[in-house]
Amino acid sequence: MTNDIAGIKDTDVIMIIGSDTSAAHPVIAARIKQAVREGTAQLIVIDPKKIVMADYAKIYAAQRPGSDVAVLNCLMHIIIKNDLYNKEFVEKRTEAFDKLKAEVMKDKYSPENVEKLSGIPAEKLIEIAEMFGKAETASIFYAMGITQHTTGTDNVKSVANIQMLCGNLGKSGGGVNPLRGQSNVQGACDMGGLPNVYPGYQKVTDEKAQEKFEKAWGKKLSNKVGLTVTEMIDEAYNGKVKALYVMGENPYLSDPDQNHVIEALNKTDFLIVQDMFITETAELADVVLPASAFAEKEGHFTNTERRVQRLNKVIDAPVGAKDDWEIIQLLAQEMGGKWNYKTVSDITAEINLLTPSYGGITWERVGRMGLQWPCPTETHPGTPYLHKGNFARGLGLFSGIEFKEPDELPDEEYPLILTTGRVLQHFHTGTMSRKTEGLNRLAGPMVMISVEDAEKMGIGNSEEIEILTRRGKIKAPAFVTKKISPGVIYIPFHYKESPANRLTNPAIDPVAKIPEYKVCAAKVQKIN
Amino acid sequence: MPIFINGREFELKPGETVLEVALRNDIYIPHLCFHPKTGKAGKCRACIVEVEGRRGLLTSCNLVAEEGMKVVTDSKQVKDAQKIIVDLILSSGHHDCLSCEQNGNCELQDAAYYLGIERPSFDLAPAEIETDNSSEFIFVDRSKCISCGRCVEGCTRTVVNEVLNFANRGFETRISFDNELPMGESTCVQCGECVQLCPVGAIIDSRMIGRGRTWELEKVETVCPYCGVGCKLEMHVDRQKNEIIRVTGVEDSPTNEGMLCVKGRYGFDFVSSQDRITTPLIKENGKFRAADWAEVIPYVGKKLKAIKKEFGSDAIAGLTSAKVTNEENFAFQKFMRSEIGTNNVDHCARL
Amino acid sequence: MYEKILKKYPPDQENLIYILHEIQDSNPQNFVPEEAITVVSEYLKISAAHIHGVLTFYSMFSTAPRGRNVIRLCESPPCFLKGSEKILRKLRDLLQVKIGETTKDGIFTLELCACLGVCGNAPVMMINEDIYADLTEEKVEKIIAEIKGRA
Amino acid sequence: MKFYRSHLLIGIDDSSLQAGVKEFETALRNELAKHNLTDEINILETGTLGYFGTGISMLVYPEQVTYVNLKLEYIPEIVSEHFLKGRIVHKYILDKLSSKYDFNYQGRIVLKNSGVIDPENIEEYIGTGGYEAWEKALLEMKPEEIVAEVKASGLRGRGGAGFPAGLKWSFTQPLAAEQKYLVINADEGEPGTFKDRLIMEGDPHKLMEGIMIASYAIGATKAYIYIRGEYKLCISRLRKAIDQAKEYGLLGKNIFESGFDLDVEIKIGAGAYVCGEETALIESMEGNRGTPRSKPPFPGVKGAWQRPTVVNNVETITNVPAIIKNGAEWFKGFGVEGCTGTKVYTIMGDVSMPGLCEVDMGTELRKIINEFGGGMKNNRKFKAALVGGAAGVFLSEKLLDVKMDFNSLNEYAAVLGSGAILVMNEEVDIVEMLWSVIRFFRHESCGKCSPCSNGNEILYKLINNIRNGEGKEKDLDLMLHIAAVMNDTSFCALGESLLLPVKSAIENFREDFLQRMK
Repeated sequence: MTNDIAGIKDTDVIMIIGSDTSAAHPVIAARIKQAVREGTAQLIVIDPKKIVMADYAKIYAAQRPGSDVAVLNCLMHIIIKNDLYNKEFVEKRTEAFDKLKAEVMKDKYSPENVEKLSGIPAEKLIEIAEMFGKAETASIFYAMGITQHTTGTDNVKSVANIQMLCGNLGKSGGGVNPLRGQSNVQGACDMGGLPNVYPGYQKVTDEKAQEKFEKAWGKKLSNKVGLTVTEMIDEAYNGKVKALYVMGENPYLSDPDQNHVIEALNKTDFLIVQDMFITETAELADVVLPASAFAEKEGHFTNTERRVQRLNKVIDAPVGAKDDWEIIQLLAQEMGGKWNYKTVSDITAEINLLTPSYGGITWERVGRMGLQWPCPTETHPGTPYLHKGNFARGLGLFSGIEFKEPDELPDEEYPLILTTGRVLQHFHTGTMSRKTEGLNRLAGPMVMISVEDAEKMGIGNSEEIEILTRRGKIKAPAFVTKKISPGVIYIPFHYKESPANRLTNPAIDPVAKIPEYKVCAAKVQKIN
Repeated sequence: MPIFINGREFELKPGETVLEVALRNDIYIPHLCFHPKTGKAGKCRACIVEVEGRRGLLTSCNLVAEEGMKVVTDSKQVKDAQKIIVDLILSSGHHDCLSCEQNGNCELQDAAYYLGIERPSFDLAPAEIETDNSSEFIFVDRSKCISCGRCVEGCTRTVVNEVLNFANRGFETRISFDNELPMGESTCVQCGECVQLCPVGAIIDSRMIGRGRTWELEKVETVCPYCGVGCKLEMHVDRQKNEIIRVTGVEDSPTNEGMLCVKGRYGFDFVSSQDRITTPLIKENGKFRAADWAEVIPYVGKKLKAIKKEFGSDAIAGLTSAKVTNEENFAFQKFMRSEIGTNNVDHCARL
Repeated sequence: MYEKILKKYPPDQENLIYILHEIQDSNPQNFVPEEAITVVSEYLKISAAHIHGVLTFYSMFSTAPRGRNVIRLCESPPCFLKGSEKILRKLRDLLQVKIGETTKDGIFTLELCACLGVCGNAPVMMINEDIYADLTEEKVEKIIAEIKGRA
Repeated sequence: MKFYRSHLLIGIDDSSLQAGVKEFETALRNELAKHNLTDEINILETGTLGYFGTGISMLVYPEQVTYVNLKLEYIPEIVSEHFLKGRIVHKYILDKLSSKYDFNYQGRIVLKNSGVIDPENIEEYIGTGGYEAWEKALLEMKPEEIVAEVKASGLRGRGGAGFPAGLKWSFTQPLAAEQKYLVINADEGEPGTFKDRLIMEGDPHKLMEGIMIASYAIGATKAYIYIRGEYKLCISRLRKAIDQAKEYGLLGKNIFESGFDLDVEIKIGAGAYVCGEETALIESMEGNRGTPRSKPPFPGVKGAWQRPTVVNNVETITNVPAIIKNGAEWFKGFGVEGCTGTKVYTIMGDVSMPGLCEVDMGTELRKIINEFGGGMKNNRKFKAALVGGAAGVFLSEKLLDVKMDFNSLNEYAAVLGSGAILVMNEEVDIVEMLWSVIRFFRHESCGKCSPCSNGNEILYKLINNIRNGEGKEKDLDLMLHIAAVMNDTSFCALGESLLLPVKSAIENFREDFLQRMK
């Protein structure tokens, strides 16, 4: 998030697009609902499902999955046409406005034409654009509904475009606000858990950065960008990745095209899984290393608003399990590394030293309420919202983004669009949440299908049906509802007994390498 | 100029109420409906005080503190009236401290103790005890409800789920879920905000029942391991048993302001699950066998070294985790980069 | 079936009480049924909990089916002074119901209410929209018989 | 215009409707037609004539005689004797206590037209000089001048608390707000009180005119009348009055081309006494449970939808047109110092002629009961009067000479309240009456604050015990103590209410209680 959670109080219009906020980020949803209820903000929700947040929205629109760029370009089309954009911001703080204009002002993005592309009525698009454009401060919240597309990068850039256009960056209550889906996904990225960057997003291809880390770690380092998770699976499948070390992840259920994943994992020579449980992935491992749980250790998580917060040891880990960092250190020492961390805080100190944005977030300073990065020095108070005064690169760069269709569209054989996501009661692949029986009783596998489609096929509520795509087939009970548009079905991906990712399309975004979980062609059939 | 409470001087912050000034300075005034989050309600009327120059008794929870104000919280008149008020509340339900989970953490108990009320004097308690155990994680005992309204306020204005409200009126007033449905059948999402706000034992975590007195549990703050919001939570721990008994949200956290979701509050069985792995495992002939650390580390090291030697560093890849700490992520990528010698490190940020 | 009523009012919370009155008045059993709460909740964008809270607060509303004729006998001091207890006993005898109950034939529900503002002619009762004043036991008998006859 | 020899005013109100007045009217018209009197005798429907226990009644002008307890079978006799032959049929008229019905004897301001004009016809109201005050206010006076005039008149709120109306307006008048509201409290729920109903049934346009003037004075462009759901006839008459006023350009946009807009809307309640409390009333208007809000902020600053809102009682506002028309000095000619104007009292219980009267503030209670209530029914001995509604005081005979105004009653720890006077004779047991009063408050407590809901419940249990012969003398002290704590600590006036009746009943009629303990 460019902005902080508390800033929700300062916004006038909130747009949620591609986020089932009350299911996946309930507490942020509560903050947004508070703002709506107190009358400080008006809410726009754009989502193929009529999610709970739609009940609080002034305007709700259901777009056809995969049409986000068209929708966002159309909104900008109307905002520019009706002269509602922030000219001062555009002039002083951005560049390449011409490029944006050249794209979005195409007739293709007129409300009438985008109505055809997205299914959102032209009047509604105009209404949304007017409300958004006229707001003093507007913020956009999104999640995987924006990113998990072959056009995910385009989608994100379009969100940035509209926020620059309306001058909604660099101030409290505005912002481009991706809601991060896991407790420390922000921290994992910040810490260089990515194939192209060292901690603090210092590029592995940058000689200076390479030099800095080589010096710090006393080792020669590679300047070749590594493989992303989807590429690792592909390369394992192709026999190029021989060993895979998986710590606290479950690609068996979380990665697209499950059958392909299983084959790939089986093809590795050596699979190490480090986890609390024998996950579906661990079943396939050669070695399993028992790790302690979050409540059994110290350290920090960085949340979606870049706030670094302390984990304290609550209870003792089971005898035999070790903290992940201890295991890693043992392996490093075994590999010949001269590692000598005595406590977690020794690592924190190294992070402070090597990660500029974390420079001032020392063990001692974090305190009960944490600190928001960037926080470069020990006297810096932290940064609630980014881009105040100027962008990291100086001027904000507009880009003209052309609308592209998803990789796989419905056809005669697979007439429905399948989209996947989460439910409130469960988390990711269920490794943690499904161990609580009560949560299982509250929410089990299901496929959400519109009343219209269900009636057409004679499917009753709770009836178990088959869902098929070109990649595979699963069974799940039907949840027949008015809350989803005809032609679209939705399946949560938490359940190993009805694994949605057996069905999903592994086609990825060319830049971010994110698979297109939110759109693929599917069909459903009754079980006889 | 300061404010005077019981003759002592206190500084006041703009907008503060008399009750807030008093509580901030450890002067106890009985109060049952006020909560910093849900604010003044003026419902219980137990927080009455006297103010020099003002007529009658005033509720301190909605009395804005003014400079020079002279407040008395413990005069005979105040305490006599408080005694009747609290005694009536205590008499109006089945408040049985011996068996109550909130014993030791009950604001009604605190008020009664302060006023020297040993047992209820009035015959007001309902004939029957009315409980609702239809909800997976939350237990409701309406005969302990004092209609303070915090849960209603919290459900309506804080988490804005709008499931809880008052039904009926007068002495018959009671809390209701939707249109008087059993809690488990209502639209309640079991975020537990009502549990956290309840001053008595009327709405409690069903799973803490019988698992420890409040004073036996140690509280430790940490961060929720589920989604990326990073809610601060407080775990109530039985040290002897090494078990998490219950979880509450940290009220002064700027991230979640005390709120949690059903996973964050109730989804912790995995920590003490029987399925936890407690020893390293090595697969032999398609089956896992237990190993110890002294064996497994060299075993893994040997394998990795061999692959690195034969196929090069880039034949090894690692997935770090969005569910472990910054320090562990740092260590993992450092391991892959400096010890294995590859940038093949990623995690499921995108999935 | 509620569309017609809802359409008369803009979807603002302030119209809730009006809408509930109309729904109850149009219901042959003189109450606001559960499904109406859902419909109104969607229309006004307010929670079922809120509507239920309002419904159970005001004494004119009922969430349970009632007779076609709701008798509301005033129990306030002026009517009490003029013998409303006697009238109540008479009504209970005639209808064979307790307070709050509906006769088996579904014609009457007997309720007590607070002052109806016709105290000059106490004791008073209201049957649906009509006021019956200066009640005597004989008069009550006649009134009940007449309504029964009509039904 | 047609000239009639006689005008017959037939009172249409809830009780006459119940007695079959419509049927009577039709029969009367037929009978007059039969005698070819239709062009000579004019029948007018009017609001209540102000008599109770008198069934169908009819006032005949110019003779100014009133027929009461009329029955269908009397029609031929009255028509042939009186309207044909000009001989009053004395056996059917109300001739005793004639002073009560001499409206000149009563100092009528708010009820001046009640029972005289057709309340459903705006022209009749205009014919009495109606809406002249509105024209004067809007075209000749500045809002602050109106506020000053009302302030100078000494008009005090007639809802019970007696807060000076002009002063209340003066808090809201100067506030610069996008929207202000005037709200008329017509949620008349105090047991024994029905004055507002009679005003609204009998002269709705006078209330409308008062609303217009008050709205203009405080700068409200929207006024609401919050009326209890049970007052069906009032609601329909007010609706008609609003429609007619709109038709005549007295309401709406740019009234009299002054640039002032005003819209009046009716909001109905659904049965909750507590909604007579102004903040609870506002909550109810907004579509919520009618529980009171904490003050401050006062409604005058933050009321309905958080905007400045003046809430006034029906009777209060109905006084306003006359004040504007005739001036504050004229108004001060009625009543006593500190309590100017008239007051409408409702008299009921064990009196000969239950009904209402409008007399000067400061009139003695004894006089009201004897002259306007017709004295004790069947010449029974007076025992007590519950004055001021259920939240009032049980007065014993010793206090019968008290002057009925806010200040004088205060001296006796009593209240004027809503002006209800419930008279009890020697046979009445005060224990029973107090039981009934407590039962009422227990039923109407809103449940928001604990002293009121729990306090009422325990008082009800205690009085039940006494009633059942299980009470002890110390219970009386406990009741007094609880009622006092309720009075000191409750959220709103409802919880404070029981202290006066409990205290006065126990103190003035202790014997009745002790009797039950023997």
